[in-house]
Amino acid sequence: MTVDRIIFLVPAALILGSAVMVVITRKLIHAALWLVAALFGVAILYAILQASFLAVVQVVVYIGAIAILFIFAVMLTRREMLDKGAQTRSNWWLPALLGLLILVGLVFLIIGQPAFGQPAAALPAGLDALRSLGTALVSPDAFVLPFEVASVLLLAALVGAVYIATGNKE
Amino acid sequence: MEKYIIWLLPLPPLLSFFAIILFTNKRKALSHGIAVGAAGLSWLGSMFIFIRALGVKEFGSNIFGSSINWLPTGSTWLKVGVQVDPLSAVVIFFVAWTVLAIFIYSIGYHNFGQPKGDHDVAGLPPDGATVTEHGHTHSVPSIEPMYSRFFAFISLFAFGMYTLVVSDNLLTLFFGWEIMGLCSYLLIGFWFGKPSARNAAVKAFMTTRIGDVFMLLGIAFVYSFTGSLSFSEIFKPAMLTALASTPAFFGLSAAGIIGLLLFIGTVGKSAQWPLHVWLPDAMEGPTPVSAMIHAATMVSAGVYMIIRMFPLISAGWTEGLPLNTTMSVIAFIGAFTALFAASIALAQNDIKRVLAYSTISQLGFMVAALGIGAYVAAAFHLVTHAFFKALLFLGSGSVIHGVEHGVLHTGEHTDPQNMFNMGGLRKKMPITFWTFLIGGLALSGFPVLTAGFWSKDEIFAEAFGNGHILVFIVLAVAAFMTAFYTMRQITLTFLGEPRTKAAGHASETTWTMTIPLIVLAVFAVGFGWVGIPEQFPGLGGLIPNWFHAFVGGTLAELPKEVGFSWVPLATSLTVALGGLFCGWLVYRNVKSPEQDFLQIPALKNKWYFDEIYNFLFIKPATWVAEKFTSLYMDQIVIDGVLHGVARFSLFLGHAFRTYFDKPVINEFIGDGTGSVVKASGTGLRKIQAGRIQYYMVASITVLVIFALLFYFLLV
Amino acid sequence: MNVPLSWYLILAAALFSIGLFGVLSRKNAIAILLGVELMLNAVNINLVAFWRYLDPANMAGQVFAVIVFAVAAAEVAVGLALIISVYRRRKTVIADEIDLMKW
Amino acid sequence: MPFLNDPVNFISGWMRSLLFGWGLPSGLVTVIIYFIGITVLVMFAMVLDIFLVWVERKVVARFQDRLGPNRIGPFGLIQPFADIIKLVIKEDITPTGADKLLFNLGPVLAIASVIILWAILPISSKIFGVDLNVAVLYLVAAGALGTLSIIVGGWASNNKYALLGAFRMVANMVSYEIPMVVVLLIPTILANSMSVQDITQAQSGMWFAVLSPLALLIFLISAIAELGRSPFDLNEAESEIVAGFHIEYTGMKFGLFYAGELLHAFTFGGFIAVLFFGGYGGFFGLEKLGIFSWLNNSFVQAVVFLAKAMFGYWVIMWIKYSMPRIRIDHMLTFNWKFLTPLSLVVLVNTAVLSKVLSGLPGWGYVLGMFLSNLIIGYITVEILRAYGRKQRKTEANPSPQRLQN
Amino acid sequence: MQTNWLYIGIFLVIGIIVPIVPLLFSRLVAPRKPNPIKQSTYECGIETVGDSWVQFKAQYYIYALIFLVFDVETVFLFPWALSLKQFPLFVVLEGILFISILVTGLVFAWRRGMLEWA
Repeated sequence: MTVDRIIFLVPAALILGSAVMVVITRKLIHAALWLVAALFGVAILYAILQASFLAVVQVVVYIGAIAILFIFAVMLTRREMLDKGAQTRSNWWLPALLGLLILVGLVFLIIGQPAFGQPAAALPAGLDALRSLGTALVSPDAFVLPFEVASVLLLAALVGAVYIATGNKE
Repeated sequence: MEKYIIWLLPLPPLLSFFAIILFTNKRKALSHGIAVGAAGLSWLGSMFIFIRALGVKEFGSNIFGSSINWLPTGSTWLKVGVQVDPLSAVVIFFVAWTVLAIFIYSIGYHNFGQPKGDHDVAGLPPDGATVTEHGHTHSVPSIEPMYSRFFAFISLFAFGMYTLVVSDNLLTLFFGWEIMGLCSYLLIGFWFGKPSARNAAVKAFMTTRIGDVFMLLGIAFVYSFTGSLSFSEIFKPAMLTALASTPAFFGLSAAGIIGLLLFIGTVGKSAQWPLHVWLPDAMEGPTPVSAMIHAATMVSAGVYMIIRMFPLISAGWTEGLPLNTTMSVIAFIGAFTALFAASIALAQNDIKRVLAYSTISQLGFMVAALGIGAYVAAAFHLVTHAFFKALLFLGSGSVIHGVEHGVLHTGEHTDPQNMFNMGGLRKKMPITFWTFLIGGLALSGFPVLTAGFWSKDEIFAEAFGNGHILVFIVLAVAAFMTAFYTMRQITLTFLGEPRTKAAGHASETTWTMTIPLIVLAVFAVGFGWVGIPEQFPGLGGLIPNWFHAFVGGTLAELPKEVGFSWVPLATSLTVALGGLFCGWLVYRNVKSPEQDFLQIPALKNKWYFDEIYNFLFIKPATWVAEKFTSLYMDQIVIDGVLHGVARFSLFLGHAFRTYFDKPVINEFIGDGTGSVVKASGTGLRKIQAGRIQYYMVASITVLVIFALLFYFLLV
Repeated sequence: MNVPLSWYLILAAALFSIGLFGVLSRKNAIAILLGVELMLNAVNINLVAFWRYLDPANMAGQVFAVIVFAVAAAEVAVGLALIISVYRRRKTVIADEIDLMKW
Repeated sequence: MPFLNDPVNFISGWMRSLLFGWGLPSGLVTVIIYFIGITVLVMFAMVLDIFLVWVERKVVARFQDRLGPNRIGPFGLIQPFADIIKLVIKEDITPTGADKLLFNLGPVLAIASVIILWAILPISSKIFGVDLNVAVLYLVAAGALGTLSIIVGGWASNNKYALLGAFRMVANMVSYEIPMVVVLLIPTILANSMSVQDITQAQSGMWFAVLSPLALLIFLISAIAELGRSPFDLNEAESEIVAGFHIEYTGMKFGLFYAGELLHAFTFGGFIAVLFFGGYGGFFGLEKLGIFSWLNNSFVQAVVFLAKAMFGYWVIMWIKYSMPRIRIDHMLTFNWKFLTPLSLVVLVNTAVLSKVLSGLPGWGYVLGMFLSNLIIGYITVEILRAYGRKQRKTEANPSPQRLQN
Repeated sequence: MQTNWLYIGIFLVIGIIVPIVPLLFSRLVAPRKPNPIKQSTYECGIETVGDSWVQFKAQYYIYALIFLVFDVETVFLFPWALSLKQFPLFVVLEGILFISILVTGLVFAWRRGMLEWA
């Protein structure tokens, strides 16, 4: 049980605990905030994995934008947000069973792979993950097309969302 | 240079789509300006490409094309790219022309420049406006309410078509394919106010979807076998032989299976039997749509795809050998469709429906030609047919328009599409008449002059020369019927005397509609001459058989021209001329449907296919949906349980009230409990009305079960 | 870093299952979207962990994670917009009550 | 004299050797040293914060032609401590129906989101927390936490005004975050790095404020909006929603919000200094000269940095106390229809020019950048002028159909 | 690199602790005599009416929506900005294309009047 493992286990526990809270909490606003906690834990994991850009972006995008949007939505629909009464469907046991099955199956498969057993090698010397990420995103023989298409996707999302949220003004 | 232009070809229509949808939706003139401009740009590009292609020696072996990495799949890349080889060059040629013509035509067809309708609503065809000019009022056609939207949709459609034609791999081809499917849905249902249009749209979407699913399967099959989707990879001779030699299911080779699956896609898209039912109904859309999608381009796309995949289908087959299973299936379906659709077309009275069925039957010709290995003939007929069929449809639209004008003028209530309400239009609408006549002759293969003759003649020659006598005979009969109903149509529509006041007051349409007709007419005649067989008596050799040399170059080795023989020539002459003559003879003085001896129920009801399908598929499906899922599954099983719970708690509540609450507690607590339990009972009943997550749970369950099965079966 | 890769993968699997449970079992549509977010993050953890452990020189893992961010943003934007508009019309956000498409 | 030159590493090195002497494992040693260092840094920040209370009150007094605190201690320097004592011994009321946990979480997050900014603040070339290679984005991330704190506080108070204030504040913050992030790209491009140290080094020759004054302007405006200070202080518009999101907060919790705001303002002053005024450096190359070599000394740099930060803070105060409050619709319109497009234009301009002008000599590069900014600014002003004229015309003689509806 | 993040982590912890300390301290020394009037939520001095869940303008949500999309896209621009130096001009053009797509969204929202408060 080394320091590394402890450093891993703390955010892991944070993530899983908050995730469970997200799905079982009664008050929706709490669920949203627990989600924030879980996402923050994920950000910590990214930091541990030395993906610093993703770590920061996780906080900026998820906590700074997506969570805020969720909270706004919760507040806008607050009237019907029957925080009292069961928040889970009456046949919640079936999803639970499914989730458990999937989890068991995946764990089974993962443990089956010896390749997943060993620890990570140190990053190659002189690798600046940040810059090489930038390079990968923009250099034409890498991911420039997905990069641009992502922006198109977001454009479509914006148009669609704005249109839906405001109804047809024509 | 060329390859960049090829990349840019599909772009303008797409941009115009977005521009119109997002920004210029309210500005009608600007919208059609953008759309036509975009079409013009693509047209320019296509012409440039085409001409450059003509300049290249041995174009088939050194084609224009470039591709880029799209998705990293593990260590390799999924490439997407564009290419123009001889086949796509000719296809792009006619696509560019027809698209441009139809875009311009649509301006006039949707009454641009006319006043707003009195009570036009979006989703219904415009039904005229009353204007008052110096005193007396009269009614004129009114502009389409959703004018801009129409241009946006056809722009998107053009984008799909261009993408499909220039793509060098099955993936982007399928993208274009599906985009066109969507547009066809949108445009058939363009007047979604009409229930018939709605149903037609859904029908078209569903039917083609059947084909598309199989096609997707085929594509997946190809990928899993070859590890690539680009034609250049798949058509490598080594790859083809490998595919042809690997046995798959049902005693077919991998190539065979793939060919069949892809062909089912074509069957859906090109409305071959048994998936032909959607095309006639698709005539509910505006006429330019029928012309563009359901005659010139989209249905051609199906044939184009199957021609494109010909090397795969014919893998392991060379001319002279007996056809392999796939090819014979294709040949059979094609020939049967040709005959069968033509027979239906004999009895239709709606001017557009006749053309719809003739489209199906002509596509059947192409498919049959491909099935018997007549690659070039199929491509040739594809091109010529695109031209004259677009011409015919636009012509019919112009006719309808003219008659509608008459209807508005006289205010008489007649169906402006029924040919029995027409007649004598040749004087009223001369340009339409002459162009329509040219188109009709081309369709029926009027000898020597028209394009249809040459292409059909080549098919006959191939069928006969390679000894596929059965196909030959069937096609000959179909061709006779074609000539017959074409002449019937022309006679009923243009010749004789007007049979209604509306027809009497019909008037020639505007220049935006007639110019395209003329242009297309030129091609309907002229394009045949590029493919005159070398040994044709008299004419042969005057003009070199450019088409055969050019398009044939697409294939690995140039298919040899079939030797000349008098039998097919004589047949095509007889069927064409005989059919035309009989048609004129029979219908020259038929006044009403009663005198039409061909109005026999079997034909009028399209051999009852709609009814059969309705009985076979739709009824059971709806029954399952309504009775089984909704009633038994949802309402009885699940709701039953819940209502049981609810009732139980209600009963509990009552019990509490009567035996416990009232006597005992009322004095002390008041009768809260009962009502609380009651409320919870009703609450419980409310849960479980919708089924979203219910479905999700079901699907995930199935997923898990399958995963387990696979794991334990395979590992 | 002597944490084996499998730990990350198992963590991601657990997160995924929890999110799935949330998606399938919550009544409130917004809560369902919360579950979806958890699942997306599970995916991202996997991507980044694989990048770090298997092939740090190749940026594909991180790039995909970035793309997943975009997808998540789009999904949330549209999904919540849908919920809001449904709420405007039907005055409910209970997934089970949004059932007009049933017939 | 190593200590004066590099105090932090000097002390840390000494302690490290000491702890090793005690035989502690190296990892633990690192943690302990970090712990101590951070505690010192944070304490410094908090003391500074207390001092800022005094500064704020003095400055506002001068702006409003008053004396400000002058009773307790010289110039009333002890005043803030008195304030703190007062806040601490005040009764802390939690309104009924409030969400206890979140109610307490709000102020804590609020100040934490500010404090963590000090982890990357380069006080001098040697005195700084960490040199993060994503520092610029870290700044934005901390802002995200701040937003969260406000919405949590406002929601937990179970009060209409509080919720409304939180809504306004959040809408405001998130809106102005866009131009902020966009202009944060500009120092990144110019310095070709996101680390604040590199950005500071890159300005040793010329401040980015000169290379891109428009970016500076936009950043200043959006920073003020991010702070929620006047003229963007709708979150606590006394006249309408009494005190906004912290209406229900009393005693120390309110104090925390207040202190958080002040420290936040100062920290932003510091970041403005770092991103646009060369931080602790930026002496236009003077420090290379022999006689000015003392400029490289850590303490001198620290003093310079704090002076610049204080200047930025003063500018923010200046604006706060001389500007009226803006209506919320105007505020958001200003952001989305003016600031965001402008920032994008400036960004594109910078990106293109940094490529095009890269061949030129230093002065040409600077001149080109500067002039391009001037031109853009001029065009913008002209556009606004024309728009305003049109507006006035329509106001003056409205056309008939305007009258109808 | 990781030590940097360790530092940040510790900083975060301390950043959380520091404000908690005075809260606890004031909890020790401050008096606590709650009564309903004192604890009632403030509403211009009169009795509080209804719960605090008044209906809010959906416009807040719209802004948050637009912000979300823009935020994600602008964040994506940072790697691009970092790789400007080592690539020729076309990378700038890629970025400009990206930004122009962004702007299209803005223009759309603008034209649909999403940016109007009313």
